[in-house]
Amino acid sequence: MSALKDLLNGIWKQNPTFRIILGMCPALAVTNAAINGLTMGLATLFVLLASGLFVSLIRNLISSKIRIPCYIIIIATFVTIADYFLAAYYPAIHEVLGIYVPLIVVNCIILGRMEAFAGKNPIKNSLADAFGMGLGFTWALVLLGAIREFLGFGAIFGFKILGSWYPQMVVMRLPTGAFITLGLLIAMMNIIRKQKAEATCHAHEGGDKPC
Amino acid sequence: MLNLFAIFFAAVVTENFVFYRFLGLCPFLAMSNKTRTAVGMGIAVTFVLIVSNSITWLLQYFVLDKFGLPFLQYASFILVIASLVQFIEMYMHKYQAALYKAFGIYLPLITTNCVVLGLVLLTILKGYNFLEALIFAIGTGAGYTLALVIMSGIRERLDLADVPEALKGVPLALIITGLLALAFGGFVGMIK
Amino acid sequence: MNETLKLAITLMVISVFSAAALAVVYEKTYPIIQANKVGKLNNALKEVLPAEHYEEFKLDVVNAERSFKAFDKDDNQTGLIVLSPAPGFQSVIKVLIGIDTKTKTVTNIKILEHLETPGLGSRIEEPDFLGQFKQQGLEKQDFDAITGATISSKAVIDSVKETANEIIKLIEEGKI
Amino acid sequence: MNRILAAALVMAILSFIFALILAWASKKFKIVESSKLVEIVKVLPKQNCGKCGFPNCGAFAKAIIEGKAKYGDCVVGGEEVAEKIKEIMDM
Repeated sequence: MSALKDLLNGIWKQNPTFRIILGMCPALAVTNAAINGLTMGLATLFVLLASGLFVSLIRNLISSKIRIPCYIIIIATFVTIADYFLAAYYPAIHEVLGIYVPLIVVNCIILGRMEAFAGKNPIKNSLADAFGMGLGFTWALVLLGAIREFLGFGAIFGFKILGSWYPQMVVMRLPTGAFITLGLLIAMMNIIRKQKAEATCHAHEGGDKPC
Repeated sequence: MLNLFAIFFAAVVTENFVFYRFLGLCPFLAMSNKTRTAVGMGIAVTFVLIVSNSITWLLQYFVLDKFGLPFLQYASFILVIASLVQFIEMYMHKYQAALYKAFGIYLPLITTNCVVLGLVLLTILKGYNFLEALIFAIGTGAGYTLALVIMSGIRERLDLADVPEALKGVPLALIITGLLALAFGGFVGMIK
Repeated sequence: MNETLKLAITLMVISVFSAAALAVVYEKTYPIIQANKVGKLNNALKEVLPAEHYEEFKLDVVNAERSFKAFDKDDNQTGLIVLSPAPGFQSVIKVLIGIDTKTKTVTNIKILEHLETPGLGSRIEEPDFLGQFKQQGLEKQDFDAITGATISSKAVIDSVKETANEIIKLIEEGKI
Repeated sequence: MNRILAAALVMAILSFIFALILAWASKKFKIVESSKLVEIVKVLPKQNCGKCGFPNCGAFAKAIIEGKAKYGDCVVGGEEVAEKIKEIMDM
């Protein structure tokens, strides 16, 4: 069931934000609130799925020389179509999505996945990978958004948690807060991953041999 | 003339694309560990910025606006940028083989480098004329290279320091970028 | 030679296909989007300066993209509304400014359109920021910006100050 | 309807121009791998002695281009062959 492996791969082992470190621009720019992280993540998930499907469909037709221009045009086309579709039929959502649209076109994770995966694998796996990466990207953004919103506004998803006594850390709303929060988050992930690796290694080696 | 200098100075310092607008971060984090690759990436991106900004400016005002095709903006701009990146990829493969190998995936990723698309869209948004657009592109390229070089200088020194295991590499780079963003924040408002 | 030809054709096919798809979607959605915009504008006009009906007219003030006269039930003019674009942090902020021609003060302002960063720049839509412009004449010059969204809020403040002052002066000179 | 044609035409012309530029560039920046191979082999002593660790001089030349072998590995050729290979590679 390699498709399932591709799916889980994107959510934890190869998480786009914490492991592959791609898609940084949208991840840092809009995650000053959890709801923004969620919206950005889901919008990216949609475009990842749509372009993943299309790219893997025509992967044999495109010669490697011009694969990049072709992939990126497909992505840009899907994003523009989604933008106009939402503006016409769901204007309220479109208003919230406003700035995310151009940010999706330049989202490195999408072209990164097309280049690394969808362009080389059958449709089933490409969709699984796209879905996994989309989910991985979404929960990473929501976590980052929640932390920054909690420290910056004293609320999560808009619900006030810390009362007015809490001196809101304005830095968390600004670029500096985003960079430092994500840096510490990735460091934490590294620690978790290292411990887990050591734990499994000791389990196999009977605990005496160094890992 | 002053206005042109103001645009250039804003693009380099006060509204630096990395520290102020959050753009171009993927290659920035990846390519800023060695000064040589940092300068190489800076120059490559600056070349793409200048040429693509000029072409997209002409494309917007003489094609898209004239024939009423606003929906083509993203697709056509991206086509211009992607082709230019493919061009520079071939050039570097031939003449700068070492740098080409050092860039790896990050060379094609200049296509999605938010700085490039961010710049061309911002140029149209601000309604710059051709000369202003050119200065804006050069300033942004210089600003991006400046950010890369500062970052690589710091990271090369930090390679010698004994950094905790978990912080090595990207986490530390992110924290440094955060502090640099704070420092660059001091310049905001210098340009009225 | 044929190898590069094959490349050119693939690229062209994909570009043409994407252009056609975009054009079709645009043709179908453009009228609907315009209808949405008009609907949104009418609601905004009512919010900024409630009136019986509005009439668009050409006003040669520099940053007045569009301007409307507001009339009450028995058809005399109660005020006018101006749509003025202000360059924000990363997008153009379209500000609707309502001016009562009798008292020569700003009745209310509303942000019609913007693409500022959500949670930061987008806070220019919050009532307490917009509230500070209500019932302000020429005399009030300093308005407070929003922390973390200086560029966006200052853009709105400058646009309101410049446009409103210019129009109020025109009213005083009896040009409008 | 004409908007669709106009859009398709604009993108077609644009992609055609860039395809031409890329085609010209790929010719101009062509990495001449094969011709270097021939030149290196010409310079080698061609004894196929295998002292360099490769079955024959052709394999050794190929390894040089791929960076898998050092210029001085050709023991029979010695210094001046290494020098000539360096010239060809830096050309």
